[in-house]
Amino acid sequence: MALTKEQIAQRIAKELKDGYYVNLGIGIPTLVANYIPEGIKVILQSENGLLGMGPFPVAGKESADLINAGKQTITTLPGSSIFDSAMSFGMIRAGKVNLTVLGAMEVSEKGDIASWKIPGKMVKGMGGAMDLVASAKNIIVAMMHTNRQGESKLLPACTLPLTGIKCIKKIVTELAVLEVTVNGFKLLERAPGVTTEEIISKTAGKLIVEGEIPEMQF
Amino acid sequence: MALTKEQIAQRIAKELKDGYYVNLGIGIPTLVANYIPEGIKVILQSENGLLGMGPFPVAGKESADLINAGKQTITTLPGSSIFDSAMSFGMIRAGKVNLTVLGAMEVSEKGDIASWKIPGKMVKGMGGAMDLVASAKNIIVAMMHTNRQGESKLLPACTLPLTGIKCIKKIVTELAVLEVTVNGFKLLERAPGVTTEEIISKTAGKLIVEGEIPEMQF
Amino acid sequence: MNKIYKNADEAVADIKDGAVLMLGGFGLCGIPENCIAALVKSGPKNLTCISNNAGVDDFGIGLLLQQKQLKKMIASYVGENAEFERQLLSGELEVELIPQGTLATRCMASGYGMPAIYTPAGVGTEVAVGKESRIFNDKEYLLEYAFDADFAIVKAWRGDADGNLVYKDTARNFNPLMAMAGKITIAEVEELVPSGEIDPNQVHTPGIYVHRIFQGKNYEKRIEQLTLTK
Amino acid sequence: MNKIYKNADEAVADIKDGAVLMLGGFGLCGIPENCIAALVKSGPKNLTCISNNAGVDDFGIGLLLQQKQLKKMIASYVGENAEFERQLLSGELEVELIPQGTLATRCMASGYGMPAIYTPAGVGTEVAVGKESRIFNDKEYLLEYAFDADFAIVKAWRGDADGNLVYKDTARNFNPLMAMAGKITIAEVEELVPSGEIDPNQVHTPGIYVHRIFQGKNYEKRIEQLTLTK
Repeated sequence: MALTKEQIAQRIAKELKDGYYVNLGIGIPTLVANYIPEGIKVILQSENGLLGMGPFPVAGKESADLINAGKQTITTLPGSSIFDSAMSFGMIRAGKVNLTVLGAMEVSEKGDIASWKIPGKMVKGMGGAMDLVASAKNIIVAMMHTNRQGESKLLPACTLPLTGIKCIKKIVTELAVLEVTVNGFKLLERAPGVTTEEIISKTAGKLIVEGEIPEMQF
Repeated sequence: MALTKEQIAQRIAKELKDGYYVNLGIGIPTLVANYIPEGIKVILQSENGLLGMGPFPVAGKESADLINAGKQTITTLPGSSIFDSAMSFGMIRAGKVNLTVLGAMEVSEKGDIASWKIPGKMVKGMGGAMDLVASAKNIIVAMMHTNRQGESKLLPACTLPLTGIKCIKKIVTELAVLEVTVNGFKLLERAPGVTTEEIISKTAGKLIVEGEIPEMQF
Repeated sequence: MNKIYKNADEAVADIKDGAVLMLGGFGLCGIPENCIAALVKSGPKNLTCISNNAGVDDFGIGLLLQQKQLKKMIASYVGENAEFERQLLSGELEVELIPQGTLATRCMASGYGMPAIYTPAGVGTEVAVGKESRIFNDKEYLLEYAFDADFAIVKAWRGDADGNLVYKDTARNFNPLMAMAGKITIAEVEELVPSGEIDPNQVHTPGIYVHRIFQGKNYEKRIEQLTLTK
Repeated sequence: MNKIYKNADEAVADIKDGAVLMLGGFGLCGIPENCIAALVKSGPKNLTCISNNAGVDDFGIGLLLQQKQLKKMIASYVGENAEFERQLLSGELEVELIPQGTLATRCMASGYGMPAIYTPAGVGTEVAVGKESRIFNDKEYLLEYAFDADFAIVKAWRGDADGNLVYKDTARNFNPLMAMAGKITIAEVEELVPSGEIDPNQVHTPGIYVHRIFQGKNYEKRIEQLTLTK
């Protein structure tokens, strides 16, 4: 069975380690915050200038002055800190953020990512995505394996305008966990009940399948 | 009569304008703070990270955590702000400080300054002087016209290692006020009772003397 | 020395057609509401606006768009705005999109007197086209130039007569960076206090960067995405 | 996650011979007294110290000099220290002098992930020898590289369990910049408080930059130039 979006987030959450500073993009990545493993502390960075992002506020406690990069009302936590946008991207650029999770339209077998622009459609802008992908040492993409037309989003080369090059390390889709290696996508895990054949058929870029591919554990 | 050090400071203080942010170096420049004209507000910057430097503390009110760039205990004033050394030199580099006053060993007719190093003697370092002279838009040098050997400190070219080039705009010595122009030192004012001839004889660099040179007013 | 202005109208009165403005804020958070309203009233045209976002249709920079006061928008993300899209597609409005961190750092560079900075953001993408790039420690960086503005217009929580500013929560965002980058910097604050009331250690923007300050009024502080824990 | 260390001895225990250290402070103001004492005790040799100054004979970095633990000193001003002068003249100690603003900005560049910065400081002087220079807007700048350190050792007034730091008055100086530039950053604080006690808006160094923190003791906080209004 293909994973739900929540399950993709849940699988990504298993990559978190105690003390990690993590930047979560909009969409599925945001859901990762709901699955932080018990017993570890993970500090969420929001690139508009906050470390230690807390949950959404309860009604009546919202503040227009306290939002995340998705412009949602949020809260701080004990140990939070606030800073300006230059320092925020400074710590990202300096590699101080341990893990970045973001969505994508396409990922290439070289680790290139396209996520911000579709020619012919209104372009909203890259926001902080180009800074994040160019700087982060450890980037996981959370996305569907195929687009709405059923075409693979894991490609030999991206067809859409790029957000960054050779930067994606790992991809978690509804079907699989894949690592980007110098030789292409390496299949690490299958979603429970999903066959290796299905993943092969839906992956357009070079896919390395070595030995028995285990099912994801939750 | 040649000016005292206090009078040099007093003359420089006349260059201050309301709302000026000013950085004063160690020595005679520091004395300028004692002669800020009535009715104007001047904000002193100390490059170790303070805007709005106040007077020395009264006994018992000194704090090891509050010093100026000369490492003297000082105080803050209402409206003071504290920042790190990068921002401090950032505002200097960005030309936000309106006037810098500093001492010198030599100044050339091109506006070069030597102030930090004497070959063969222990070199203590340039501190913030190179940043200040390379960045400030408006620099006044406060110094004696001649050195202890009676040799002019206003030279065709500096003989000592440089602190910065083509940066000094004005010089106030115990004998004269001089402007650095593209054609050399231009004599603007004489100290009361000091003759133009004495200034000419003690200035080794090219000196422009046009018309009657007025005496300084205090 | 007097940096205190009576109100937004007075503070923006000399902003003329063709001016280059920086406007603080992220989305609708920390935007200079009073100054935007005063600019809608005073009506300069052909403005270039540098701001992370372009507001929504009926708030923030969207209000300047409604009045067709903008010639060019420099931002990192411009969604959430139908009128923006219409003007862009019709060619009335020019847009330059810049990665968010690059935008922030180019403002800071100006305030720090650094003519240019190196950033890896955009390497290998269309953002890099025509730009100088350079390898440091085996990684490629783009050279991006500092930018300044005729007027930087920022919003702070508190300010004093010396122009010192303190921001609240994530309404800080681009405000301190743009405050440093204005040839003339105008700060509107929710509360203007006498000098001495702000602890020097807690000043976010030192007054040296701020030329005009006034206490704003009737802050709406609209929330763009109200999201609650149920 | 635990960043809290028991004391300076524990925090500096893995600093070995040949390490490159940054030490915060300006003169004797805001120096990490406890860590310096612990380093004197643990005794690593051939250290490279990056710090604005080199302390005085019997305090600050001067204590490391007394024990001949330094191979190289990188600073902007090294007066006030006879033992320093002796070691320098005898060739025991190597010294690199850097303009103060360049030193500060090279630390910040590291913390901001910028590989190099441009500054006009030193143009036309011996500081420029061998360095790349470039003209921007008719002004010449030197390219100066970011530097980092194996360990950045800083002193703050208050800190919390998350590593957030707040500095007091001009004891701030280089501390926040060096805190950002350490591969491992050690912060000693006068008061270590539980997370939540420091207002997020008043944090000077966000905890992400700080790896180890401990509450120091017996701060002497020596005054270098006691100057009083009579």
